[in-house]
Amino acid sequence: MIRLDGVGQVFDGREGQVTALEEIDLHVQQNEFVTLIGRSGCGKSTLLRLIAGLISPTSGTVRVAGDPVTGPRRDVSFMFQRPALLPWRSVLSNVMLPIEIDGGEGDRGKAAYRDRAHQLLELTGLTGFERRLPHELSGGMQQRVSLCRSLIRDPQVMLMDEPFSALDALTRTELSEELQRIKMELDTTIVFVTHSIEEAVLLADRVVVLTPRPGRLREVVDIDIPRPRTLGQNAHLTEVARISGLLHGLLAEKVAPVEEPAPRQVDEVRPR
Amino acid sequence: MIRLDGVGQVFDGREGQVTALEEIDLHVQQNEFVTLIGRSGCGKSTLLRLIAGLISPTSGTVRVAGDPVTGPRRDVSFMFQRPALLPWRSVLSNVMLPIEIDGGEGDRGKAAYRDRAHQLLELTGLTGFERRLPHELSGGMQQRVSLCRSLIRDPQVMLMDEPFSALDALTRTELSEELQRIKMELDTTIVFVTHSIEEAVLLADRVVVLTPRPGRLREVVDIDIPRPRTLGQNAHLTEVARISGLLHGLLAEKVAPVEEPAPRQVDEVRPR
Amino acid sequence: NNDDEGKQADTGLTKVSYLTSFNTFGREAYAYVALEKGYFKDAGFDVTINPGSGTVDVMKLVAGGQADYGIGDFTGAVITLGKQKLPVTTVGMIHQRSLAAIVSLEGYGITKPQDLVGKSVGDQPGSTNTVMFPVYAKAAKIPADKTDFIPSPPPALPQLLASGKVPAIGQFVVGVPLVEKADPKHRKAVVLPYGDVLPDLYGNAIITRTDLAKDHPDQVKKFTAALLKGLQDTIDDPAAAAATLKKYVPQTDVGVATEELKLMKPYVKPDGFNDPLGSVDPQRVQTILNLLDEAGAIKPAGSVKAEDVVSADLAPKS
Amino acid sequence: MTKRSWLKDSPAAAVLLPIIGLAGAIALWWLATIVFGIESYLLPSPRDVVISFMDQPSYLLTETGTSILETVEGFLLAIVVGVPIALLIVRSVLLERLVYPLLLMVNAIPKVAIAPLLVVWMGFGQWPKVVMVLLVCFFPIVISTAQGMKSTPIELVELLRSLNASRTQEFFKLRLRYAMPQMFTGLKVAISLAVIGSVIAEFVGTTHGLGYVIYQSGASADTPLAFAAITLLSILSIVLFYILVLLEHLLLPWAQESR
Amino acid sequence: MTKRSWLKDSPAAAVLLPIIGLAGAIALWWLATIVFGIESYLLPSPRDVVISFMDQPSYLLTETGTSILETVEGFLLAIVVGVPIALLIVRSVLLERLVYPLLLMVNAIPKVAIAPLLVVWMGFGQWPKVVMVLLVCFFPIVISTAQGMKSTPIELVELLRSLNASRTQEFFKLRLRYAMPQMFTGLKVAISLAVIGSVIAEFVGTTHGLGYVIYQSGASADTPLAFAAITLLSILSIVLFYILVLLEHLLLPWAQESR
Ligand SMILES: Nc1ncnc2c1ncn2[C@@H]1O[C@H](COP(=O)(O)OP(=O)(O)OP(=O)(O)O)[C@@H](O)[C@H]1O
Ligand SMILES: Nc1ncnc2c1ncn2[C@@H]1O[C@H](COP(=O)(O)OP(=O)(O)OP(=O)(O)O)[C@@H](O)[C@H]1O
Ligand SMILES: [Mg+2]
Ligand SMILES: [Mg+2]
Repeated sequence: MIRLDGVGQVFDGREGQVTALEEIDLHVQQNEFVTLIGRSGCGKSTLLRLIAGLISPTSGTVRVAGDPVTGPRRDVSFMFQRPALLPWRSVLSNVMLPIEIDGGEGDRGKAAYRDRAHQLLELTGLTGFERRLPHELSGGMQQRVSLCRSLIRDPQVMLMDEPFSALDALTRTELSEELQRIKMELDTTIVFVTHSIEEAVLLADRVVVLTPRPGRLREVVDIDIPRPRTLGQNAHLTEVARISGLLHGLLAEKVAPVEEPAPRQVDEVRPR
Repeated sequence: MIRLDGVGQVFDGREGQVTALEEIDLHVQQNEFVTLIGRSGCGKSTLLRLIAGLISPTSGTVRVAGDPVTGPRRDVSFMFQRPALLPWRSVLSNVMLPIEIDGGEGDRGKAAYRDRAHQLLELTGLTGFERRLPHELSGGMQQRVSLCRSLIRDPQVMLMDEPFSALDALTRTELSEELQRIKMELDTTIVFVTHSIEEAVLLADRVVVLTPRPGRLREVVDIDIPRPRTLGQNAHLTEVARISGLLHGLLAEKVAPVEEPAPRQVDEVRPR
Repeated sequence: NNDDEGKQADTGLTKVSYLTSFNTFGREAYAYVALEKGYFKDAGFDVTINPGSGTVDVMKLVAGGQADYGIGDFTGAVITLGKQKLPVTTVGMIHQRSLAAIVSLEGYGITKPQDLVGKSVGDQPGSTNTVMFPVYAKAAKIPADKTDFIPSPPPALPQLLASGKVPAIGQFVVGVPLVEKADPKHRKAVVLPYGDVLPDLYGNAIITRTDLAKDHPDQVKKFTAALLKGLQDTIDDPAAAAATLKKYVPQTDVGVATEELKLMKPYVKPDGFNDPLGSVDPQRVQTILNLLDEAGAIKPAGSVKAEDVVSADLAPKS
Repeated sequence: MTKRSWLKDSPAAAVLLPIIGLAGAIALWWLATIVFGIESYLLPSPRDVVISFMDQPSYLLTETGTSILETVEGFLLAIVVGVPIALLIVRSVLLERLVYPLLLMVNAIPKVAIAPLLVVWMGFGQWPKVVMVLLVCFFPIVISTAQGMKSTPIELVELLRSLNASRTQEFFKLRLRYAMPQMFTGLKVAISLAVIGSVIAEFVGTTHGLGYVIYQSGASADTPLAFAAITLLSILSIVLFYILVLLEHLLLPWAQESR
Repeated sequence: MTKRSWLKDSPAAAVLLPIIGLAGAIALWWLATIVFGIESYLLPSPRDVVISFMDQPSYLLTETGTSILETVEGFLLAIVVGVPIALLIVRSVLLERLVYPLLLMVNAIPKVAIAPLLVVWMGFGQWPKVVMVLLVCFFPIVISTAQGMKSTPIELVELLRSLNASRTQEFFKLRLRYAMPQMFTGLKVAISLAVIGSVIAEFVGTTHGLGYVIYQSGASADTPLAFAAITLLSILSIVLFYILVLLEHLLLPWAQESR
């Protein structure tokens, strides 16, 4: 479904060039759930943005469903760390945003999507909140809205950049379970970036570990714990813990712990 | 060291009264490490603020070192979720802020504290960064500066409100280890709020579980895993996992998962 | 707030502040001449000259003690005093005839008072020309309410006239050179002086505070004399006076200023006027008051007496 | 605590306290005129001002109406002109670099100085007044709108891009909407300026509006009348300001909470 | 990409582009006067303006100096007066509620209308000019400083409180410092107003300063001279603006990154 061959990405930073990614070869199967972990600044977000077509690689090729990626695609959806809801839009109209952006569906099409939106809101337990504005919701509910939005176009591929990292432990687990259920129902391919090793293990079919400076594939770990997996009082706990320990070791390898990169200076945002 | 007897806290919210805490009895020993977990809005921060003397309880009494708490004390320090560094101050001068606020130490005293600051910065691996401004540091480094600042007055009690929750998994573990080391060295009493059950178990001598609406003590769990504890490939993993599972169950009890509280509206901040 | 009379500088000179009638045009040169030639100093004064901004403002500033002497239109002063009892009086005349006029340009179809009927005139609100228009209209036998006065700031008047936005403007006779200079087509100005039909009107007068006039008459007389000496020199040699002005006010156009001063001469010292410069004729003052009463410019009629507005005994006499 | 929160929260306090403040200021002013025996041509007492207003209330209100009309027209025009300029500025660094100093320069021109020129250029009608209002108040509108659009969070912009939205969609569905709270800040600054602009414009070439009343009464030593007009202007300005505040509350319910 | 980033990043572009913009505007203006054959008393061409300036450069520069002095004095005074007012506003809801409408009202008064009154009250010296500048520009300073202090993040305020800092420490060690970037926004708005304020003040009761030159030259139909003075004013205003920008960069290195 997703295929990266020799992908590299070099940025023109203010203090010279930064090699964010180097020689990445990765193949994600249809309906596979891949999680991506690595230290801050190792290029996880960059990798997702490449797949999403938000940037194009300086070397190598990115393919989705066989076609080289040239820009954002209708069947690929992106979900961010923060809910990124438009604060003046109701829950429903936030979920409908992608359809609105597409325009030309005709009225019948739109009505169909509206039904789909209601369905998704129900799936995520948001029925009754359709007319609320984002600031009237809790963080977890906002992130659910964002999830519905990224599902409204029935994407083939979902790219998720630390979607749950701003939530508390419990809400996080709940949404993780929901995501697994949705994935099974909808047959989507998911690439999921996270800071939490535990989460990576819990969700993934395969965990990809990136090392920083430049970002390279360090290891790809298959997780064969049976699904659905939870953190409740059940058997998966120790399994998850074991693999987590392993990954922890991988990540902590040869890392000078003192100096971490300063947060990337976000350029003034301007339209293309 | 810290003693709460029948402590309750009621807020005058815009839509009537909110009972944040009710009938809390808690006794924290000298040099004990207590972690506090609970759903969002169950009153964890309120509890810390009561101990810190930032607010006074509507019922019951709070004592630190035997004296009823009437306001912030020199020997109690508070550390927040976000580093809360003053952006125009260098690392060193941020660490020295509490001393500056105290004023009247005389010049000799100040010099001694400056030495102490350098010592703390070294302890946390920040030597060489003394003159940097906060925005030139990574999130983890900023949080370390904040840690140094909360240690500069040699506090008897440290209150920590989700101090590591904005950090990535690895940095988080590193700082947790550092915190344990410092605590053993300095003999401080620590009350630590966290969203992460794993972290709570890893750090604590005792874990306190709060239930929401109104906030009450649900359970106090003793953790007797030997120290120092880490998440690396070692034996504590499964122990931690087991207790985590248990706590997870406690937290998830009778929780209506759909509606969470909307984020508390932070009042316009005004001086007292 | 009037302790100025006691203010003795180190030099032994009395500090005095003086206000021109409006800005620092050529027509105001005489004060600078008196200053330049040391007439003020000889009379024992250290004078500071500030630009005024119209009769009413000058009266207010003098009344409020911000200035000791000022120049303002006599008729305007009388009308203002009719509305508001400011503690000021006049102690001499600069112009024996009124300079007020309606000015137009050739080709705008205005050559006589009757042509003003149905036209609009640009002028500063509250200016003498505007206020006196009903009196003028009555004397010129035209209906006063058939002419519109469009308020415009003084600086814009010449341009408004030149660009044809208005066919006529209120202007002092001495302003004519400026008006002609502002016209890029170099048309000649058409002037309808109020003095033609109202020969009794005075022009500018010297204004001072009532208490100063009452308590220090000698000082006032000395100041007036020095100022009028400058006025005499000015009309005797307009070009030199203009040059003096240029010294103090660099952006003066000497040509225009000289022209203004030449035009001003017959108003300061009309043909057949043989009294000393600056003198006041109580008879004429009463005539003016009557005119204003009749025109309804003073309400209620007769509420202003001659002694309220002039301190005739302080004015120069033959 | 209870007292504090009453002051802070009760709607009555929100209305009463400003009124008390104003009343106190007026009382002080009155006291000053009496204690120092200030002449009314220097500083009229509130009583003189009220008397002066009661003398000819309908005339003054009519003139206020004229000023309101010009102010509002010019203000709306400034929005119509300013927002597209802001769009251009945000759209391209090049344009911003080119245009910004020009805007600064136009803003720096003392408008009073060109009021007569406007009349010379445009005659005595409404136009020079409306244009003056426009000139005086478009700058803050442009700046705040541009600033607001630029401060659109990167995550929202990326969201739209990931949805393959067009530039136009990005501007109209996102940036302009996002800029609205900041735009309102600019509008609130601009409205006071707009009122002042209409006054300046009315000093020249008209016999209507409060500006004319002020100019005229200044010239005829009627200081109380001038103060009556100035008071009306201040009231007008405050009312327009609070209308904007109200509009903001109604139009942008989502913005109030995220302060 | 390379071109975009050149426009965005090179310091040369940051200086050159604005100059090109200005030059373009001047060229357009010139063209207009030629193409439409506009008379110089209506709109002088840039050439007329330059000639007019070259006629008496030292005189004009001296008058510019006078205006600069008044502007800067009044501006500094406005800071000295405005910041404590902002402090009071932030310190107490009560005071804010009482004082805010008053500030609005003072801001709403058309300053041109009271310029003559200031002279009547304060005489012909520098004072009425400085006070006028103060009146014209203190409002944005107060508002932006107050807004900045109010937007101090709750976590920083709590930090100081947990350290048992006094109120004074809270204000001077935290809020005031935190407000500085927003304060600079206010200062940048205020500086243009300050320049305009000095001009308005110089219209009345003085023979110095660019305002006087404008008034005087208007009265003597010397439009090119008026434009020369207006141009000098605009330049002055822009220069003062960029001085503030520079100061901001130097004084607040931490603020630039957290945009
Ligand atoms: N637009 C850009 N210009 C210059 N450098 C960039 C840009 N985007 C990313 N980088 C650099 O590329 C590297 C990888 O960044 P990326 O955001 O992909 O890391 P990440 O793994 O997502 O980090 P985090 O976990 O903190 O989100 C970093 O060193 C970053 O500074
Ligand atoms: N100043 C206040 N005024 C009114 N209500 C308050 C105030 N502070 C806290 N509350 C309420 O008290 C309850 C407990 O709040 P608290 O911040 O202590 O929760 P918490 O456990 O720290 O939550 P979180 O995990 O989200 O930080 C919440 O319902 C909150 O809305
Ligand atoms: Mg990332
Ligand atoms: Mg909390």
